[in-house]
Amino acid sequence: MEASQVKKVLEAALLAAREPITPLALRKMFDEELSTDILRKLLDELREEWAERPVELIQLASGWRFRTRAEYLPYLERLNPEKPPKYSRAMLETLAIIAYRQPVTRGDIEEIRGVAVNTNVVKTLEERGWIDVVGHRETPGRPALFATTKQFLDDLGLRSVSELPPLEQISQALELNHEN
Amino acid sequence: MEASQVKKVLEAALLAAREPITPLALRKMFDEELSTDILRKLLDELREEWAERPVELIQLASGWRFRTRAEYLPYLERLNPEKPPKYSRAMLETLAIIAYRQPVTRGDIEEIRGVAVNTNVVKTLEERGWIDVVGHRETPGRPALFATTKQFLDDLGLRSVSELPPLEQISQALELNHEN
Amino acid sequence: MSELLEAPPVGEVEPLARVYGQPLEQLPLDLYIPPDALAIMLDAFEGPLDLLLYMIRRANIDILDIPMAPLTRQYLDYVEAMRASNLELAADYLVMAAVLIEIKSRMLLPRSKVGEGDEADDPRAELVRRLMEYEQIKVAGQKLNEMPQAEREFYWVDTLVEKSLYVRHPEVSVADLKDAWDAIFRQARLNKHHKIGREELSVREHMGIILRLLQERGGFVQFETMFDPEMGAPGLVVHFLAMLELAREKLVEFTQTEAFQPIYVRVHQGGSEPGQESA
Repeated sequence: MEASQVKKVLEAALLAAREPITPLALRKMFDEELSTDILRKLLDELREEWAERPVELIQLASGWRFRTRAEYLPYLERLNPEKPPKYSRAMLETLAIIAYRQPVTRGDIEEIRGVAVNTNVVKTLEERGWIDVVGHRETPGRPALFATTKQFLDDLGLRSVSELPPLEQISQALELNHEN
Repeated sequence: MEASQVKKVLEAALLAAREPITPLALRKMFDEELSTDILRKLLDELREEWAERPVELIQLASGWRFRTRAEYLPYLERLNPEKPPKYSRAMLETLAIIAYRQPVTRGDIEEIRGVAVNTNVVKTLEERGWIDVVGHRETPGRPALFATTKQFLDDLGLRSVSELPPLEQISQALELNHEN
Repeated sequence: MSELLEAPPVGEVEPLARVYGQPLEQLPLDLYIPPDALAIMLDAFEGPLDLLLYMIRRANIDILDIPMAPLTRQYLDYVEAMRASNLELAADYLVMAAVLIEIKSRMLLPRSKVGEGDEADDPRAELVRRLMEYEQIKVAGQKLNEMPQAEREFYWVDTLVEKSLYVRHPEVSVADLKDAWDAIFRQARLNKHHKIGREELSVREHMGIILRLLQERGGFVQFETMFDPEMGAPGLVVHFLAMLELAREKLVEFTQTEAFQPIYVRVHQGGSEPGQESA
């Protein structure tokens, strides 16, 4: 069998596989002896040929398989939409405080919310690229000062923080509290 | 989005599909409106592009899907040593009656085959998802009416029942014999 | 008897007539089979219609002109053989036996011809119709079986979709933030000691911008370079206010060695001073 034909058989098998196929199993498909080296070479060629396509040939612990490239997953998601994940109340309040009161320390957030800030909440917001540390307050412990990022503005479709809904009424009420 | 990119998204989705995807669902993946005509054109192009490859894009009763070409079966079979179950003649005849004469009752099947219908036969076909009850005939006992499902057509690579092989014109052939 | 099953080629009706009077013992060898094998035989047929079709096709009989007498006889022999073997005989076979006998006896009666060539009252008509319909379905079943079938002749393509590669983030809208803030506010009202001052949001944003800039440039920057004319007049004012606010909150400090020398902005250094907890 010609190499190109062997590759087609490999391609068919790997595309239809429900789970990764071991090199041993792949070699078993052919009557003629297919050396491990040649198989490896053909698989590498196949991977190369698929470089520009929306699925990729990958080698996993248990064998080879075609996998949909990550960049297409958002489209596939729409075929079987799962319920969109939601942020906890703590997360949203923390984000709101950082957005409206930036720059703020963790202590500021705790003071406003009246409860301790969960480390994961801040970490999640940082990982999402929505907040970052813009400095430190020069008080004991030099707490980090958090502010929202450009990414946050982009993701919420804002040009600037000043485009957030005004809190006129609230601020006034709070100011009254403050003055009391 | 460019047509080439749209095609890649379609390709990614169809290669990863666990079941055939309807044109409607395919169109839902895109933010921009994708007309039925354009989708059809792109799918045809895609099918064309895959013409030389070991898998083919086909249109089925419930949508589009990629499948391996028949000529690769001998190789792929060696990966799946588990042979699919062989259907008994009773099963195949019952299926044929339902496919060609649908909707039919169990009584109709018994009439044509001249023997009682084994409950397991009907159950097996139902479990395979190939037939289901589509109604009841308004005669005493209100017997269930069976018909074939989309899954049956999908599994046979068909778009509609009309693509089943035509029934042999037995009577005609014999009529001719008779006249000779 | 035997002739029907072993009939010579090509639908010759004539020799079949000789079947009459043949003793029952002359069953063809292929029907004289041991009881276990007979059970298999019975299994091989899908019922009386199948058995009849087998007999007819094997003998090459014209299905539209079935010689009822030999067919019935042979069918009964077959059924009798099965009964003799104590095989539980399906009722369907017995019903068919009755049907065959009835047709045969009606064939003996003079036919009441309605018109020339009218075969409507051929007693065999219904049987023939059923045999043909059954054969059609039998062939169709075989053809269905020959069609390529998923997971048998072909496999569906199924590439791996690793959902974890795509993290779907919760969506947050501006309204969500406002709601969250409102919730905080309601809570704050219950705990009046909270001090939440009023600040222009744009000032707050610029405070972040300044701190970020200071951080990027090593915490020490010449005052004028902090201002970008691109900001426009309102922007510059807000920026300046943000600078003052930062100084007030002791987050930055200004230094100038002597009059008319460059002013420097730097991150507040008074680490030991008690800081202001909030605005």
